Parts: sequence; C-alpha cells; structure tokens
Amino acid sequence: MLVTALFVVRTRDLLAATMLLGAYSLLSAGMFMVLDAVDVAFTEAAVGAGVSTILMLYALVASGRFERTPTRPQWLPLLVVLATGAALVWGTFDLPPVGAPGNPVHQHVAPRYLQQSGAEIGIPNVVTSVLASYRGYDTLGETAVVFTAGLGVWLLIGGLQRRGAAAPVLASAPHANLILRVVSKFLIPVILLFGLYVQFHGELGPGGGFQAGVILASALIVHLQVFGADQTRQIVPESLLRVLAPLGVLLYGGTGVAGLLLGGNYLDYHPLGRTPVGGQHLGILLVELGVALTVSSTMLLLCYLFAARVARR
Amino acid sequence: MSGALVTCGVAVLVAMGLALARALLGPSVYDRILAVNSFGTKTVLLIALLGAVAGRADYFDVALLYALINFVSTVAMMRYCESAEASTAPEPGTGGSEPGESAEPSP
Amino acid sequence: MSSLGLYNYWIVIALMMVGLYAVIARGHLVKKLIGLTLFQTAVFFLYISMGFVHGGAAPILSEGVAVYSNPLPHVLILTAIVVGVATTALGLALVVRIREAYGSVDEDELERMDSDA
Amino acid sequence: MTWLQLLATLLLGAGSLLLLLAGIGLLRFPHFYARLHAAAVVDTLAAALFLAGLGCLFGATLGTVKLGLILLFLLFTSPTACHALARAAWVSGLREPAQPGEPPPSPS
Repeated sequence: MLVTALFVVRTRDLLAATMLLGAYSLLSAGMFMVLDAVDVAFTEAAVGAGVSTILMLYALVASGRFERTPTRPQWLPLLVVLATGAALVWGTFDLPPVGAPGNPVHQHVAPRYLQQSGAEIGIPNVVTSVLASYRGYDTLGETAVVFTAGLGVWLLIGGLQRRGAAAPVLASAPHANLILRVVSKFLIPVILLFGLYVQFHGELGPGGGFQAGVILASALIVHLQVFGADQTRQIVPESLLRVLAPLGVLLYGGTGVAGLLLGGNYLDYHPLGRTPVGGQHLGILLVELGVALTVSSTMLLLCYLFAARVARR
Repeated sequence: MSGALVTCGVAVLVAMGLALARALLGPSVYDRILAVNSFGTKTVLLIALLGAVAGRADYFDVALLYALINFVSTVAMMRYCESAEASTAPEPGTGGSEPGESAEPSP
Repeated sequence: MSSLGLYNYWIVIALMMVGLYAVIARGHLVKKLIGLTLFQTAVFFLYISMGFVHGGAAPILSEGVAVYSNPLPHVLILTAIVVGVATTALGLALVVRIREAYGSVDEDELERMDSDA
Repeated sequence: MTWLQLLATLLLGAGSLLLLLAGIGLLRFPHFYARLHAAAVVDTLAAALFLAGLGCLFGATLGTVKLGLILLFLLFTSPTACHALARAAWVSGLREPAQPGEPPPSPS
C-alpha cells in the first residue's frame, strides 16, 4: 500500500535524497504504527526524521551535494540485486504468513513476557519491561555501542579544533529571522518538557530512555539550528556532554552492580527495593535514566562535532 | 462512524500522495522542503486518526512527537539551504530535473 | 488488512534490494550510506512484520485486551534504530575525513588515487 | 448519532476536503510561492478542523487534551516553518519565474 511510494525515494540527487529520506522515515514510522509497534514508531520518528537527517545534511555540506553521473556499467549491480531479490522471494515461500498468531515467533518467550510481566514487573508497557529488565544485558550492550560510536566520531573528527579560527558558516546564526527565534524560544522548553514526560511516562505508555534521549537532544538541536552552535555550547558545554555520556553507561552498569552487591544477579533489580516489584521499578527507572543520559548527550555531541567540522571548512 | 473515519483516512493518504509527488517533482529545493513539511503534517493527522480508530490515547503522544520532529527537520533543512547558499558557489539551483538514471523500475 | 499473507515480506525484500542497489551501484559515499539506511529500515520492517499479530494491540497492557503483538522484536528494533543512527554517524564522520584527506568522496576516484599512489 | 458525533463528522469531512484541496494545490500551482500559499494556509486550517473533529469524537478525556496539545503545537510550528521557508527562499533570490520550473537567479 503506502510502501510502493517509497521506491521512488532513492532515485534522486543527494540533497533531495536526504529530504526524501526524512519523509521516508516518517512514512515507515507510520507503517510501524499500523503494525502495532508504537514504541518503535516513536523511536523511528525521533531518530530517523530528526537526528539522522541533520547529520546527513552536515555530511553533505562537508562533502558536496551532487553526485557525478555513474561511469561504471549499471547492469551488473542491477543483475546482482535482482538475483538476490529473486532468491529471497523464493525463500519467503517457506515462511508462515504474516500475522498468524500461531507463528513460531510467537511461541517462544513472548507469551511469558506478555502474561507474566504485569505481575513480575508491574508496569503496563511490556516493551519497556522487556527492554530494561528481561533483556537488560542487550540494552546495556546497545547503550555501550551508542557511546562507543560517539567516541569513535569524536576521535575521527573531534580533534584539531584549535587550529585556526576559520569563518564559521553553520555555526553562526547570521540571519535566523525574528519569528523563528521567538517561536523557537517558546518551543524549546516545551520540547524539553515533552522529553521528560516521555522519559518518565515510558512505563505506562510508549516511550522510554532511548526516545526521551533523542527528544531532549533534538530540543537542543533546534537551539543549535536557530541560534548557532556557539550559543548552544555556552548553555550545554561540550565538556559536560563528554562527562554525561559515559556517566549514563556507568549508571546502567552501576545499577547492575548494585543488584549484585545486594545479593542478586547482575542486572537483577529485585533486591533494590523492599518488594521485588518495587525493586524492578527502581531498577528500570535508573536504567532508563542512564540510557537517556547516554543517548541524549551522544546525539548532541555528534551534532556539535559535525557542526564544528563543517564550520572549519 | 467508522465509515467516516475510513473515508478521512483515505483522504489523508491521497493528500500525502500528492505532497509526496510534489516532493519528488519539485523543481527547487524549497518546493521539496515545503512538500516534506506538509507531508509531515499529514502524517501527524494520519497517526491521530489511527489513534482514534484504535481508541487509544497513547497514540497521540506519537502524533505530538511527529509534529515536533517535523518542525525540527524543516528548520534543519532550511538552515542547510541558507548556509549552502552563503558558503558554496552558486549551485545549479534545480536538483531533480533528470529523474531517469537507469534505476529500478519504480511502480 | 486481513489477507496480508506474505505481501509484507515481499515489500521488505523490495526495499532491501533498493538499498542494496544504492550501496553497490553508486559511487558517492554518502549515497551508499543512504542505501545502507534504507536496507536497515527494511530489516526493521522484517522484524516488526514478524512480531505482528492479527487483531492484536500494541503491547501496552490494558484492561479488556487479550491479544497483543509480540513485544520482543519491538525491543530489538527499538535499540537497533538508535544504534543504527549512531553507526551511520560514524560512517558519515569517516566520509568527512575521507573528503578532507582525498578531496573527493567518489569511490572510483578514490580507487584511482590509491592505485596511482 | 448524537449531535456531537454529527459535528465530528462535519469537521472531519471539512478537514479532509481541505486537505485534498491543499494537496491538489501543492501539486498543481505554477510556482513556489503559490504552492506555499496552498500548503501553509490550507494545511493549518485543515489540521485544526481535523483534530477538532477527532476531539469531538473522543469526548472529555485525556485523549482530547493531548489532541489539543497537538493542535496548539501545529498552530505554532506550521506557520512558523512556512514563514521561515518563504523568507529563506526570498533571501536566496527565488522569484516567481516567468515559466514554471525555471532555475532561480543565483544570488550574489
């Protein structure tokens, strides 16, 4: 249905491709909604349409907008792609139909999550409880990956910032206009508030640390876009972000260690509270806080780094 | 009542399609930004509609987020264009005048 | 919506192939990353389609709802999205560095320069 | 069918109609500023009608409050974004071209 329109997304020049990628991201988030994955839609909308588009734009500024016309023959990749696609389609005939409740996917651990988590963890959003509690190790790993990626980007393009003060381009705000400024000033607190709501409401409705982190970061990204990176740096200095990002991972890991010290397993939240359910609540709260810290500071750090790099050119 | 909702959904989808077509065609960069922004607004409406059909107020959080992110990305793209205008040499202006680059058979 | 069958998987494959084509056929490195992003999204779709259950609701427990879709793929994909953007950023950083070192981001030109050197 | 539902249907219908009109305008108008006109003005009104209609449908619940928030947000962001867009286009030297699709004169 909707998705057929997406095919067209790819066949354009780069700036247009980036914009269309944003629209595509919104659209795919809509598809996730249709497929009942509210949390995923949340994340995809926040990440795909916001942060990812912005990073792509920065990279385009740094690397030139237009693609040269391809010189190599185009039929070979096309052939490879068609062959792979045909093989994959052939493979799908062995798959069970989408959406049947009896599919093997739904037989393994999912019923347990759905039936027990209400009693064991006591929060309505099963996605959050699986994310933060049942599969806490995974999420710890993912958080660490985000942090590591931020570190990698910093190592790659973060250095050399003191060499010469080139005329900043994107970093300054030469003619962001008045209306935009005023409305942004009004909106940024609202966005921050919404991020906090998502953070702490994540146990009841869609949301959680990852999404909240991205939303908080994007509030500051608006500030960066409208008022310029220099002003944003004054509010949230880069050094603070460099402290916050590892702090989030540490908070996550530390919660696990606290459980260990109090006589449970690693990342087992039961001992943290007086009752097991209370312990779960506290543990999830802390863990999500750690995730939000890491994600938001990493995302903002990425934007700072790219903005600085672009400005130096 | 649900019939009316479905009709509205179809209307929103069609409008989204039109906006997407403008985003694909749009001669200037600003046309594309405009179309993508408008597309985003319609996505918000679609999500709100889905929430109403499902009868769950949770979905409205997502719609709110969409509205927000839409604004963020529009501002970002605009800033990109402004700075690109200011910094680089004058660009060829129109981007998508050559659509057929031996690509996939698009549907 | 009731007879999706395998249709979802085919869409996934089509998207995946579009992404793959962009990765292997295009020279511009940013374009390749865009292709990778498309590919990634296709994989997300695959997972979410697997987790979908007909007549199910979003996995947020509430009164009077018996059937939920599978929360596990949602969790996996949720984290994967954020990690995906982080890794994309890493790739873009590499592109920026390559541009600064070579003055170009076109794969063919890069190869030529490497073979000349 | 209560009068509230009737009102909701009316609002939704008007909203969808306007959305369609805006979409057609966005696609068919000859140059950027006309398209901006179609998209910015009509979209905002259509969104307002649409969300108000959905709000009527939901009655006095938390959902309606959230819808109101979305509406407020859209009322702020959409015109702002469009205004800034128009300004950016104007500053960059995009003028109404004689023929549609003509490249804008390069600024200097």
